[in-house]
Amino acid sequence: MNFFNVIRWIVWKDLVTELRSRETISSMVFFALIVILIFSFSFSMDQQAAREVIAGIIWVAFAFTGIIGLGKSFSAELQNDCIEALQMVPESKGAIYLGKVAANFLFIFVVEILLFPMFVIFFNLDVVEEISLLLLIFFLATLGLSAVGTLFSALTVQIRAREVMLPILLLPMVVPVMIAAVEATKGALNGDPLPMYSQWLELLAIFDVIFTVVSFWMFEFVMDN
Amino acid sequence: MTSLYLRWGGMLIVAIVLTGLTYSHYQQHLATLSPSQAKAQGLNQEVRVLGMVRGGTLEGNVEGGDATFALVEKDSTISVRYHGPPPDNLRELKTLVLIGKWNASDNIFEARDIGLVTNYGFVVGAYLIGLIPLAIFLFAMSRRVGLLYEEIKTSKLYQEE
Amino acid sequence: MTAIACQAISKSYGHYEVLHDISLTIQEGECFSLFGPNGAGKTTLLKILATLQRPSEGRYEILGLDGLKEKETIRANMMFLAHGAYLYDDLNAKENLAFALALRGQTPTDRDMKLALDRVGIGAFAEMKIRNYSAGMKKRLALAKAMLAKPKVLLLDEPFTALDTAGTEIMREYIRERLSENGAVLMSTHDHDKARPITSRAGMLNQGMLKEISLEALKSDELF
Amino acid sequence: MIIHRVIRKVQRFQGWFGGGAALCIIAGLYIGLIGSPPDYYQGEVVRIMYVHVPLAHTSLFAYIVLSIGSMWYLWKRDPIVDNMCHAVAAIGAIFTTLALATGMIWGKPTWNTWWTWDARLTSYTIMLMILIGYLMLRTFIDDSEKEARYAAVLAILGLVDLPIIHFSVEWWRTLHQPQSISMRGVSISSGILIPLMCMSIGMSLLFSYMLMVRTQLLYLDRLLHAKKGRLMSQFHMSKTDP
Repeated sequence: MNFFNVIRWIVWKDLVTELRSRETISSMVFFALIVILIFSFSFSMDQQAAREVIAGIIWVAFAFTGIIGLGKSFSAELQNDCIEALQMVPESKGAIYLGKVAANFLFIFVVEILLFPMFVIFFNLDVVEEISLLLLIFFLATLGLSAVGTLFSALTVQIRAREVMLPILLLPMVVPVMIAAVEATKGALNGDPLPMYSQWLELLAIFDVIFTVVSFWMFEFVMDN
Repeated sequence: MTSLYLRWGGMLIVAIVLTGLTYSHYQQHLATLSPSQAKAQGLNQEVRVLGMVRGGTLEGNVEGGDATFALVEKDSTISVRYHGPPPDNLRELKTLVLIGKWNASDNIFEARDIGLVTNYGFVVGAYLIGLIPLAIFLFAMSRRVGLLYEEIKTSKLYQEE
Repeated sequence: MTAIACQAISKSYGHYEVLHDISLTIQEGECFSLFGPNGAGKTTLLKILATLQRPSEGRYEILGLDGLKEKETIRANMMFLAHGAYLYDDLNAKENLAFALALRGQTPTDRDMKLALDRVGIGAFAEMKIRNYSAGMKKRLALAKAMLAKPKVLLLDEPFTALDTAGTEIMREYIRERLSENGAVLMSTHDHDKARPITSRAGMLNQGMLKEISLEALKSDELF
Repeated sequence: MIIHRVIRKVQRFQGWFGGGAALCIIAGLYIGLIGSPPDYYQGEVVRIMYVHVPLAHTSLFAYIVLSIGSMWYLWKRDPIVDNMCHAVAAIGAIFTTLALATGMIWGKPTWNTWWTWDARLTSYTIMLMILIGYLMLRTFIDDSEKEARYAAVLAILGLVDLPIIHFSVEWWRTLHQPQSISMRGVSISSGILIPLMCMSIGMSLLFSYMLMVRTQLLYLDRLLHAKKGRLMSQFHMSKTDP
């Protein structure tokens, strides 16, 4: 079916261009490294203090890095006006949305995986037991971030002042993701029993489902007149 | 446009009247005196006195609603005999409002009730901040609508379509 | 059969009306050339007909399908060669062709792509990244895309800019081929010398208003 | 279209809305400031409630109107509905700002703090941010059709998000500040209820009146500019055409 073909080709295109240019992932990683550095200067911490604030630092860094990646996702479509070609695809625009979400999710998730060891090293974290849970949290939160972010990326790329408007519109919307991700990460890093913070994982999952569906539907109006 | 200004003039007059009424109401019923003013005030008039219970002077059956203490405000002090409903905020070093009469023969203030300290400032602030921007916003919009109507009429752009 | 029919289309950007009350009918097998100075609204009209923008007022039909409701079917049968070539800098020519056609639901064979690239004269650069292409080569590649797509309705925005003499001839040859296969072509251009040989009807768009002009008037230069 | 008929019919009663709003608010102010007794616990400060709570309710109502209007717009693509949405967003932003400001003034004497990360305050703040983002977004797009479409998408997304934000902040708050601050002791007695009702009805009427005025304002603005634009292009045409 052409719907799934479109999804596949969009993902293929984003991955191939990224593998060749390495623009998005490398800029995201370096930006995040700088954020980590600045944070570690701003709070000189022992291990106990680190446990209190590290979850917040991780997610602030991931959110801003994610915004960089999401912004690039559609501003790359501006070269040679490619976005118009996407608008003229004779298929439901939801296919493009799903393809872009998949690609964005992949980029942000890869960057998170690359960065997390840095946090572990710089802030002396002890994570061996909770690593699978942390991965689950990263997975759910990143999915939520890219589900909303892809829509807003497509929306802001077609207006003036796009670099400013993406974070201004996106960050208030992902407040639940941020709260839930920070609380769940804090719980996992503290080694709390899962039932103490499983509600946050549920919240993330609910957010993901609701916003993937709503954004899928709304993307039609963003990409098509 | 004239009717617009007339309407808003009427609203302004109503607002001023309401402000005056509120002001006089609060002067009459809720204004408080300092202890020295209460002493100077006549004998038979009920007044509201604002002051702080001086530390170490509270005596008597406080829970039962019978107590004596000294009320202090800046440098003037009066002794107070409280007799009334059991108070739940009568403590030492507490600032409060006493309602009662000055008893000149015993040189003591006989309080029959305790009121809360009134924070006019907050109430006034909230009403002003809540309502004035709304009024200004609405006035500006109505005025602009009137101006637009006139512009459309005078510039002969308007024809019935 | 009518390929493009638009009735009373207007379009405003903010406070400025770009197109005013445009009505236009193009039959199959016809090539309509749209002339006019810069900023006359040619590109806006093409973008509206390409279903990229919604007119502020008015409606249009392409191949008998309502342009506001049956966009998907229209898009499958129409191609818009715009000013931007719709190419990705980091993909090579073949990948760009495959991607663009896959989004349209078509899967050209490797041989077809090779043939099309040869026909537009860039077969030698098939494996080269678009980043290193010149503007004319990009235009030729976009033309190759259109050759593979074989659309019934072809919208061209300034098709001859950036093309050399040989490229112009390939473009005209392709337009003739579409017309002979009963396709309809609407193109905007300001180069009447290059457009004249293939034009069957012409119009002048000025300050948002469209006026049809005769082919004789096109030959004399007084209009321009 | 139906909506046009409805709007025209409602528009005819615009004056009634305005007059009703003025009467209700004046009555509410009189009863609230003079005619009603002070609260047992909060004293005179309870009077702030008569202006704060109606503002807060109305701003929530404004958001609901905004999102319903946005859905309607995406469905019917009616420019007047878009004018209405634009109007309601600006009015909603003002009501939300004032609700937050009066809430802060109320919080200082009752909770002894200007600001607390209470679920309701936090979600109102985020709602205000979404509304301001909405208004900013609208200024950054030239094509009015696109502007209306994108704004509607943002409003609908915000509508879906607001309950989730509220719940997440609520959970988060119960984790960090267990019940130390709460609305204590405001029992809804008739002495409070009457001025509150008066002000609530008055504020809702005022909101509707403002909405009508502002929709009219934006509509006239659009009309005037469209006419001017058309006149301008005709003027150019007559100059360039021999």
